[in-house]
Amino acid sequence: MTTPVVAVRGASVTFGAVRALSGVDLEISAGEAVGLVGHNGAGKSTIVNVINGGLTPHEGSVSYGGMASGMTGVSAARAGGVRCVFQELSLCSNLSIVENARLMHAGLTGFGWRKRALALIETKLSEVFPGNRVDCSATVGTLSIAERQMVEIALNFLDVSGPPKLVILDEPTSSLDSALAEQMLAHVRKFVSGGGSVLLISHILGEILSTSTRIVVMKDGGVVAARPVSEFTGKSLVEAMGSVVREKTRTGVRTVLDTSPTVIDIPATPRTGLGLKARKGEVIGLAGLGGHGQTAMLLALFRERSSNWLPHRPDEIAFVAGDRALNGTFPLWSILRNLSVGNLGALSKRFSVHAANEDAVGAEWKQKTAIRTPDMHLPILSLSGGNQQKVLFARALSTPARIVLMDDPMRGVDIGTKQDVYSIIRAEAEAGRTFIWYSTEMDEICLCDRVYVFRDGAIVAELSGDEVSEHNVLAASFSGEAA
Amino acid sequence: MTIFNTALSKPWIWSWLAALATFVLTVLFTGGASTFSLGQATLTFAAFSVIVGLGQMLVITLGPGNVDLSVPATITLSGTLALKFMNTDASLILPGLLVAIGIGLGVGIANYGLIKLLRIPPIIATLSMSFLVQSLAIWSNRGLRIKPPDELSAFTTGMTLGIPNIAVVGLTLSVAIWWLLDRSIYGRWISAIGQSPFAARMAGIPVDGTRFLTYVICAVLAALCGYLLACFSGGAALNMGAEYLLMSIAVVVIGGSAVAGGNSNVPGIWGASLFMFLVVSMLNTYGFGAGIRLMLTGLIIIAVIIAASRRVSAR
Amino acid sequence: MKIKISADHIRLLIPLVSLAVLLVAVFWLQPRAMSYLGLNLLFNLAVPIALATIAQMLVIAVNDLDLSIGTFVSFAACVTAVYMPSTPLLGIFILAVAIAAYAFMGMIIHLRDLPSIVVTLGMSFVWGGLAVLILPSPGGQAPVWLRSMMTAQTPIIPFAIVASLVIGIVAHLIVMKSTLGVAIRGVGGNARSVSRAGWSVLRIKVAAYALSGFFSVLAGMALVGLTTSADANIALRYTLLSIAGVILGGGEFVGGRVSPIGAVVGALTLTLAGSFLSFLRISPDWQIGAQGAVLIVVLGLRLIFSRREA
Amino acid sequence: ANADTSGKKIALSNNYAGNSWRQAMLTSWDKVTKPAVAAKKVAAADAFTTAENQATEQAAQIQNMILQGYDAIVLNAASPTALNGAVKAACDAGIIVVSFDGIVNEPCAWRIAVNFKEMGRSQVEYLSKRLPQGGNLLEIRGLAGVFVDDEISAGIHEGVKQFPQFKIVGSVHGDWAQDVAQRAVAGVLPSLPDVAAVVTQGGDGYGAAQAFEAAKRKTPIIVMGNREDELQWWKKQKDANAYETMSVSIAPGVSTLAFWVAQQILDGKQVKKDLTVPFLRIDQANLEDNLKSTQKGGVANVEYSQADAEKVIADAK
Ligand SMILES: Nc1ncnc2c1ncn2[C@@H]1O[C@H](COP(=O)(O)OP(=O)(O)OP(=O)(O)O)[C@@H](O)[C@H]1O
Ligand SMILES: Nc1ncnc2c1ncn2[C@@H]1O[C@H](COP(=O)(O)OP(=O)(O)OP(=O)(O)O)[C@@H](O)[C@H]1O
Ligand SMILES: [Mg+2]
Ligand SMILES: [Mg+2]
Repeated sequence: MTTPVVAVRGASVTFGAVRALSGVDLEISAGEAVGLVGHNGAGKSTIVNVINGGLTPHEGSVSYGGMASGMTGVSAARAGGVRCVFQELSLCSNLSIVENARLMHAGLTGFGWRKRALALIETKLSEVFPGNRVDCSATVGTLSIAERQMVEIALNFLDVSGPPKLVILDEPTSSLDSALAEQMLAHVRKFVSGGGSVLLISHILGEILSTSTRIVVMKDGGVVAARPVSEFTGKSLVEAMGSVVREKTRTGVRTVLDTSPTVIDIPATPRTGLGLKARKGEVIGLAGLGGHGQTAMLLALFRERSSNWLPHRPDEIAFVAGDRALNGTFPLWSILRNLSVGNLGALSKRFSVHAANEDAVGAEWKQKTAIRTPDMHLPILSLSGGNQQKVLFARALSTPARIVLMDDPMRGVDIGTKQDVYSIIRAEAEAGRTFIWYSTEMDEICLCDRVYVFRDGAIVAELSGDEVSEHNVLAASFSGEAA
Repeated sequence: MTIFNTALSKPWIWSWLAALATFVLTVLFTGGASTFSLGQATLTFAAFSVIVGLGQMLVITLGPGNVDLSVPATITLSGTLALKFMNTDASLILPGLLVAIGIGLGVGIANYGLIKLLRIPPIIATLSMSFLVQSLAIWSNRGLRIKPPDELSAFTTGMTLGIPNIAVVGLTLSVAIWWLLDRSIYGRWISAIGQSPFAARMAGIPVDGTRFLTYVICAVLAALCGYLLACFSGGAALNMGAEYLLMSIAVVVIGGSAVAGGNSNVPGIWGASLFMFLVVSMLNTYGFGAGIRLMLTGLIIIAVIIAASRRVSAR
Repeated sequence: MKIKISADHIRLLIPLVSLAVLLVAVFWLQPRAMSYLGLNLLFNLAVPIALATIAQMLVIAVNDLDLSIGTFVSFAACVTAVYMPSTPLLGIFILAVAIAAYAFMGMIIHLRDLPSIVVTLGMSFVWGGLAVLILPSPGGQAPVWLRSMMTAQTPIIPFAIVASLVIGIVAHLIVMKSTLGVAIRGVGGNARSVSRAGWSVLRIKVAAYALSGFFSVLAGMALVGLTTSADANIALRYTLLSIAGVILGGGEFVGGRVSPIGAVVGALTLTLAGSFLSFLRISPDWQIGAQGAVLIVVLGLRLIFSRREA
Repeated sequence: ANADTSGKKIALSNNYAGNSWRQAMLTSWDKVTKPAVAAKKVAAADAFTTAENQATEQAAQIQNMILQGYDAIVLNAASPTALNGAVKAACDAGIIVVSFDGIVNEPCAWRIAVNFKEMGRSQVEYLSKRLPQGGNLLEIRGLAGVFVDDEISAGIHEGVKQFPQFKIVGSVHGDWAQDVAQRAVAGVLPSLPDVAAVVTQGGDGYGAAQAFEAAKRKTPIIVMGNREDELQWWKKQKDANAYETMSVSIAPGVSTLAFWVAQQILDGKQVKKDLTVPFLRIDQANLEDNLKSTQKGGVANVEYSQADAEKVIADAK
């Protein structure tokens, strides 16, 4: 057997009381696409950090192919040809794309590096995402979240002083719509067939099954299965992760809705396209390609219905953020405080927050959304990405809000929890709450009662009942282009 | 041992230890004879720093870039106008207090108006406002010193059970602010805004309302300090607030509040205020010249902050 | 190549327009200012402020804030005035040590994860104390070469303008064009990703602080060249002025968004705002307040543009 | 007069307006120059104050005055040296510069100086008469690094050398601000032995008295600084227990003397570059008179007329 590109042996990592990794072995050879799956908090991002050199395992070792085994740390990993697209976007938003490339690639030196970098990026970006419209001389901060993700992926595949040997992709498609995701996966396959290797992490099992050559399943900090892709089916993969597959629960058109009162009514205008209407108890989907105005619509709806000056009535509206770091979590706070902040009024007696009430609500939602933590008083940042997202979910659902806006809230949430949350949403809708749900995942869109498709900031189609299908949504999303 | 460790993990403990050490060093100079009187003087003068420091702390908690530089001018204006209004008449003590509070309200509203309406960064907005307020103080009284009513003067310089009245006022206000920060919804709100205003907005927090209230509270506390200080020192002077610009910021940060916002604590303000008074007294007592004294003050501040930082990395 | 109007351009446009408006107002009030001598008198004291503003900008670029610039510039001025004329080598040595101290301060701030405001607040006392020790009462003397440099008669364009241009361009090359500049701004934007890319954030921060110290020293020397002597309190107001200059020039407190040219223009604008007031002849009672009002108006101008930007 | 000054413009460059002394100075300027302008003695007498007490800001102000075409600049300087560049530029532009109180040492400027050293020394001399056997002194200084502070303090130390029966047991900086002085004194007082007298730089006396009272210490002889509240306090003590002290400071109205001197120079008079004015001293005997003529809450003051100025100029010859 050839020397592996990277070999992790017996790696263990603990964070305080949490054992994030316990004796994990993982080897990746050239020409291999390893799919890594597991529930939220299974330790996937932790092993990424170990391979990447950012985290030194407390036990065990990491070695990079062809390198002296003593070397560790970020620079050793980079010298070993390891590149990494992190779960949270990690470009400097104040710098231009070219400058970010300079920071990422030490080889980009000398006179005229800006020009060279620009040419390299433009080529690579159109290689990975053919037909993209990203302006490569722009500042990262002006890009949409999907564009940033695309740029970060392209930057890591860049060949400056030697091609990358191993590219780690930690949930790279979470902010990409399905078309872009497919482009990226195609590039991964091409890269792997050309002798490169990839470690792909995703909660969308279809991606893993279609792209990997080998799948590694993690559970609670350990590897529970590692076999070639041919030995897995979707069902067996889910079972290996420790969840049960449930049948899709689309219950057909709920006729009762036509009589219930309207809670949101946005009239049609030339700029925003068709109008948007939502009734009590409805689950409304906002679909379309990423970054075509769905988030802006949700933000506008929220701002319209909550005051920036006076205390907010929590029974009116709540918001579940998708971009955790930007508009979701409060990094200095505990999990509990992050959860309870949405509805402090209800937890208070005589204007002061009642600790016992707060703890009770925390315990309830920890159980309901299966937040994986030993103690709700730990800092929010000790949670894995997906678990943080669950806290944001619980924050909104624990309020009595009549309308819940969701900005792609399932980003990075594992299958098991997703299914739990879907059923909570269903039940809450039945009880009379209205959900406005922007999602980049077709499965989720198909769970909605009614779907509005966005294109270029405007609503171009309304689909309801049996019209809601992947085919119709895609057709509407691309309607402009076809014409 | 555990108690010891928990104590050491509190961000405010270091300012208290520093205050204690300087106190002991100062008292040792006289062989312990000055303990009581130094204690009283320290409590009195620290209380003024505490009162302005509390307001500044709330503002600083609002996040990076938030600070109120109009504190000194507000102190001056409220002292000047309140004393001018009372004109040594004891029956006007309460209305005079209302005048001071009204000035605080006005300055706070104007500060936030500039920040919000003209989107001027708070540092610059409050600095500009302080020039305007200072001008107003000059124009209104041209620096003439009017005495406070005797009763008020007696109260501010007096003691209750051996504790200076000013310290009692400072303590009462501290408890109120502590409650606001630690227990009330408002405290959660400012902490959330300090960490991420955008996330706070999306969590349903009335960001502008909260920030507005915070700037107003800060200005009102400064005005209150001006009122008390002018009565305590027997009349308002145009430069009476100058001291409190750096002081109000210093006591907040030395007290262990996170300067990046989102985290704050009241006991630290007291520790730092006592310390800031004592360190000058100590260096004066030992007879250092101005140059050495300034240098040592700076080095001691840095030493305290480095000692406090060990806690973070050890955790 | 097509020219795109980006947010960065608009950022720079705001201070430039403020400066132009003020300049027109000053010329209108005082036509005499529209001359070689007049421009020099209007702007020569802006040169040290511009240098101090660049120093502050370098610190702000890594998401820190320096409250000690005023006292540090005073200290540098005292060293220059006391040692440079008679024992230049000693003077240069002390200033070099001071720059090293600045770099060390950056190191401590990073290693211990300290709030820069507190450390620099503490250091401001230290520099102030050292300045008083070196120069207990005002005095000292500018070295001849420095004096003649700062009062040089450049052809056609007054020295003050030439110097500001040079400062702006040099700072632009360092901060916006060089790799170190990219790294410094990168640390301000996202320190974690910079370190993940294999950089030492510590070294970058130390470099930023050292550069900042260097520009502050230049500010102190330029100041002495203009005033001919120093005192321990000579530049205290530079702390707030430099922060205002950076902000006015389109910089932001967090996120590594800074503009060196904007900072220099900001410094010029603030200086000019003071002159504008002198020429207005306001009643002494309100002269201080008017300074506040001018600051408000100049910064309020940004609003018009940021609305357009949005 | 050799020349006509009715077309000449004079500017006052002031660096600080934040205390009652400076306010009295500005008021005196106003009171004297307004009639002078009305009587066409000069064309203009404008006062300018900087926002922050900073030499660099004042230097810019002076440079602006050059551009504004003033014929003379009357200057109370933030620093005796740091304005030299700007003052030199003004002189080069043919402008008369007259500095007072805070004087500048650029040779081309005129100086109306108070002998600050003597002001400090005379305090100790006075005390030597009151306390022949000497005693402990507490010194309250002004702002570190400022010329006036250094001078007065040097004078006091000279006085102690001359009268070695006195010993300075404590020295604090009160920054010429009453509350800072009070704070600083209260901080050292507990650790000081018996203090026989307090020597000051003006305006800190009342704060010191308060600090002694708060610490329940015997009130020493506190040298006052001509503020009305100090004089009031002194009067009250005098009436109650025959308390005796003296008060000394420079009169804010010296700005008007500088104004007239500038006018005389513009008029073509030969004036020596260095003039001195006496400081204003109040003693036990003339306390009541001075108190009567001092505005409530203000500073004891004298304003000068053109004739006074001519006399000062003639005396200096
Ligand atoms: N800095 C930290 N401090 C404390 N605990 C941590 C820290 N980082 C991770 N953990 C814990 O380690 C465990 C593994 O986290 P990790 O981020 O690797 O999960 P993951 O598999 O990537 O999950 P997800 O799919 O949600 O991204 C989690 O239980 C998490 O709470
Ligand atoms: N879609 C978005 N995603 C992330 N951040 C956003 C988005 N839209 C706006 N922001 C950020 O939110 C912040 C606040 O924006 P904005 O000025 O619209 O606030 P606002 O709360 O609406 O204020 P006001 O009520 O006064 O209009 C800005 O920093 C902006 O960049
Ligand atoms: Mg993860
Ligand atoms: Mg808005």
